[in-house]
Amino acid sequence: MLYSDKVLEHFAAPHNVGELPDADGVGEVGNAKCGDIMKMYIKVDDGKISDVKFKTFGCGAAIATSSIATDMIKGASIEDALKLTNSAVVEALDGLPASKVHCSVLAEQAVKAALADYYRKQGVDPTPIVGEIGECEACHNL
Amino acid sequence: MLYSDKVLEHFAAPHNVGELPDADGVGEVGNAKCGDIMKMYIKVDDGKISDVKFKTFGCGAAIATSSIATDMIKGASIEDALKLTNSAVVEALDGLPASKVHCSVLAEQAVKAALADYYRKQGVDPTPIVGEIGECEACHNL
Amino acid sequence: MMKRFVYADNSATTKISDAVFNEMLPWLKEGYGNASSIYALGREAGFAVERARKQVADALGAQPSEIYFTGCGSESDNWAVKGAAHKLAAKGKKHIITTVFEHHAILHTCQALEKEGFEVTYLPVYENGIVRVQDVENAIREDTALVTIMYANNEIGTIQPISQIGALCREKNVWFHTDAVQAVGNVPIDVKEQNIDMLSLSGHKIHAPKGIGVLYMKKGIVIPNLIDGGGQERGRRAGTENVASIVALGKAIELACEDIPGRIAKVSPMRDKIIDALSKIPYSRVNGDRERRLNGNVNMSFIGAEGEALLLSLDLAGICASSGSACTTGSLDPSHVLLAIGLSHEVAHGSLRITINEDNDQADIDHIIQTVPQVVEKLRAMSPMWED
Amino acid sequence: MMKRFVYADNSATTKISDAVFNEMLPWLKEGYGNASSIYALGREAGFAVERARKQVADALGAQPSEIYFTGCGSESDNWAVKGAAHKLAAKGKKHIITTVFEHHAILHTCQALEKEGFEVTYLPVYENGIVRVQDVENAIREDTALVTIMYANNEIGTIQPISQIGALCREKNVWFHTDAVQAVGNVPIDVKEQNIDMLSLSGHKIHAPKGIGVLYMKKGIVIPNLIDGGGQERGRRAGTENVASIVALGKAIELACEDIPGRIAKVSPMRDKIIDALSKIPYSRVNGDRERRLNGNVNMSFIGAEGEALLLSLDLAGICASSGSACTTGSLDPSHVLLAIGLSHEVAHGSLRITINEDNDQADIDHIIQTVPQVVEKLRAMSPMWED
Ligand SMILES: Cc1ncc(COP(=O)(O)O)c(C=O)c1O
Ligand SMILES: Cc1ncc(COP(=O)(O)O)c(C=O)c1O
Ligand code: FES
Ligand code: FES
Repeated sequence: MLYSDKVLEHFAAPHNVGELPDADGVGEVGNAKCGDIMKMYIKVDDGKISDVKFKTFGCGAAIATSSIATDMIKGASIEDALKLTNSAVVEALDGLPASKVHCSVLAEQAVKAALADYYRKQGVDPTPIVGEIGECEACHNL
Repeated sequence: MLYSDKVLEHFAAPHNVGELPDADGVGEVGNAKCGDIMKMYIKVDDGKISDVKFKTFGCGAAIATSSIATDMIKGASIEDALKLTNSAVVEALDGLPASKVHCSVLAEQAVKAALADYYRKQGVDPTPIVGEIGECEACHNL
Repeated sequence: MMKRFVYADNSATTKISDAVFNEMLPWLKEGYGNASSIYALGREAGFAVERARKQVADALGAQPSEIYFTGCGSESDNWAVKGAAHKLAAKGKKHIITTVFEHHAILHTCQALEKEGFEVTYLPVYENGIVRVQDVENAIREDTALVTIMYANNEIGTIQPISQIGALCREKNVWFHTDAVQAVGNVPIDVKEQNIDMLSLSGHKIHAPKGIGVLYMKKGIVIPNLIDGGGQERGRRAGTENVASIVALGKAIELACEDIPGRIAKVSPMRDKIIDALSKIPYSRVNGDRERRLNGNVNMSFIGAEGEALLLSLDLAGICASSGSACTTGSLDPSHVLLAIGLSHEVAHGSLRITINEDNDQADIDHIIQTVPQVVEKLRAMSPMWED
Repeated sequence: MMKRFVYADNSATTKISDAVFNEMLPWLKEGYGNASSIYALGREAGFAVERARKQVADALGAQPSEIYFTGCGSESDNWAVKGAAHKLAAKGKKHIITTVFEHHAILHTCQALEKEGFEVTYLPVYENGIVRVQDVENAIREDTALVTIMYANNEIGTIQPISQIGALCREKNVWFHTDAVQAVGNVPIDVKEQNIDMLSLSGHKIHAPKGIGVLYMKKGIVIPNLIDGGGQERGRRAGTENVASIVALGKAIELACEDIPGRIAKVSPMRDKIIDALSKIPYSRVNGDRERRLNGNVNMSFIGAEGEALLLSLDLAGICASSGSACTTGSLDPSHVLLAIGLSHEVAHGSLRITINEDNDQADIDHIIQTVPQVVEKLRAMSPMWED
């Protein structure tokens, strides 16, 4: 399991761990059976993600991707946050082992799920904006 | 190919190498195709083998068995020489690798062939005394 | 606090001991001759190989002529099982009996044979991780070629009733192979008394280097070669003899087997201390029989703490441990061994294997006992599913 | 005279070079982690394995993902040939083409496959020891699964027309494997340019330790595993990674391939000097093509001097050489390679292989040139068939 130094750094001291009691959007993806669950809390101010926290049950890569994904959207506009892709997450971590790429998918989905929840709370149907949040492929293969 | 020190000693400095121009008996066994030929010369005085020499084309074990077999019959009575077995030769050499036991058979046969020749020269039919000198088993398997 | 380094993954691999290293070194350097060569440099290598063969035979109660050196434990397993299957298929015997929790070197081999048309019975190992002799007996049929059951499990360390299974197989006239990779040096083994027909072992689990194994085959057992070629290993396993590693394995098994009761007396109290301490963590469980287990094996699950994250956190604290077997890292599946003893996927994901040996000391144990609860706590705090 | 030691059996095995030894040593000692383990000790081992994989790939013009580490050259040969045969048999292709003078790792594998019902064509190699491309072309059929032809012969050192055979197989859409155990480091190899689908090599022929090999498999070639088990080598070759030996092989192949023209320029004149000098011995002959041969290979026959006796006598004079291949010592049969190039049994029995490399110097060569004639003379004098 050849993790990059970046992955290990984020694992060792993950950023933005925790909950936001007054979150504007909360998303949870994954399931315990496959071994990874990510829950993301966002606070939105003026169309910007002013704060973000996460809680994750999962492997080293799941924790590292949660950490870096929250870094990447913190302070960003909602539009930019929506554009976050799993490959951007992988790249920011200097790569992930093949069997761990699904964790980055999970991180992307967690962000989307939190944004979808935010829209829903605003009374807006998130599906046209955020898209369908399916299960990750790796999950289906279990 | 795990040769004992004894085999290597006899190979390095074989005893009784050469020919006896006035031999009373000469025996040759083996064939070039299988890679081993032994020729043994004996001189007989008063029913004793007073001198013996050999020439051998063959592997290390063939040379070592020739050397020790000539040592073992030199000075012995014809009766004792006739009793020389290949296992006595193997034992005297502190053993031989399995694939080389046939060389000791060849040495036994060379002694018998020389004695048979001696009897023949004395006008005695050697077969009842020396027995049939067949080819070595290993040879047949080639 | 100075950072402590505690190696506690001895079932994954062991450090070469100094005694073993010193024994092998000359054969890596000056004694480089080919053991099949006829000149002195080669002959000496050849004798060294034969001395090692004798050491292995002595440790197992076997004859040197029954010992075959291979490239690893996995090769030994493959050779034994595929060889026996193909040999006995010719006599119409196409049924193999094994357990659900064998090492993958056996399981994947059995699955490959199933694709070829063999039938395999995978016996259960129950909650304690121990196969039942009665189940083996019930499974044996007219067309059973081979029973292959591991001596001790590599994840949960449970020791199987090998003597009874051996006796049963002898009585039923079925070949019996055991993967003893984890057992050698930890359990006294006598292949004759225990009626073992074939046995696999691996050097790197007993302080010899990686890349050397042994298959013991009882006299009279003849199976097709896995690796055909030169006349090495009496024509049954080709490849230039790995002299240095063979010498190392000979020395290592001699040392491993010279005082097994002493090792058990020293290591098992440390194991029990860890188990007792970590059992105090809420929502934890011990996996596998507490008594009939390897002297150095701790295997526990902590609900709400994912295994890999546990390991990486322990690594940060200087502790090397594992979760499942090292060779399945990279797979997303939870351990087949833990599922076999009845754990749910969720619980199996949160498991930790600590395997200590006589090189560990009390300070190591204390460091483990202090660190694991903190790490479990930290991960649970980070988990969205956990509520105190 | 001080006794001189001359190692001239480098085709049997080589001495580990200092550079290689120093590279591997840390992985035998402190870096003992399992390369599949997740903690730092394991990760570092994993990275070392991947660096070595890259070194091997670079030396062959391959991708790292096409390199698989095995336990020896024989294993690589067995895996490639048995794997391709079993894979393509499913498509009705049960014909294999090889030569009569392959290494036993190929020949005995082919014979084992014949027993399973495969058909094997053994091409002749003529008096010069070189297979003809036209013969390969003529032998290819609709149902041909694999062509396997060695790159350079281990006994007589003749180099085969691999590029042409590769091009032909690509054109005919037949898989092509080459046993390059003797060629690596002596001949520039580029698997892509030369259309090689699979290639075997072995560490101990290029100053790495014994017990480590490689099988290169072109992307897209998928064959059944020889050794099933854990997920190592991307699930295709089980067994805990032999990190130290893998690292050694990586370094060794890098060094072996960094200046092949330099090696040839240095070694082949020494080879020629030996051949020219020993050719003056009456009733001698050179075996194999004089030009298209490995830079360090001398193979000659001396009628009336039996091979093993020759070797033992040379050993007494401090010279390590061989007759036929080391791994067939112990067999009574004369070399199948020498018979293949038309020698009679009698002549084949009296053959000598001297394999030098860049570690040999002029003094070694002089010692060989002085000693061999004396030894041949001595043995002939002892032979009952020899008359001057
Ligand atoms: C041409 C050839 N192929 C295969 C092998 C086998 O290699 P190994 O001894 O590593 O199994 C050798 C050498 O022994 C060889 O010379
Ligand atoms: C029970 C068991 N069998 C087989 C093996 C395989 O041994 P090796 O890594 O030497 O192939 C291992 C360890 O990896 C093991 O624990
Ligand atoms: S989220 Fe479960 S495996 Fe990908
Ligand atoms: S004498 Fe020819 S092999 Fe025995």
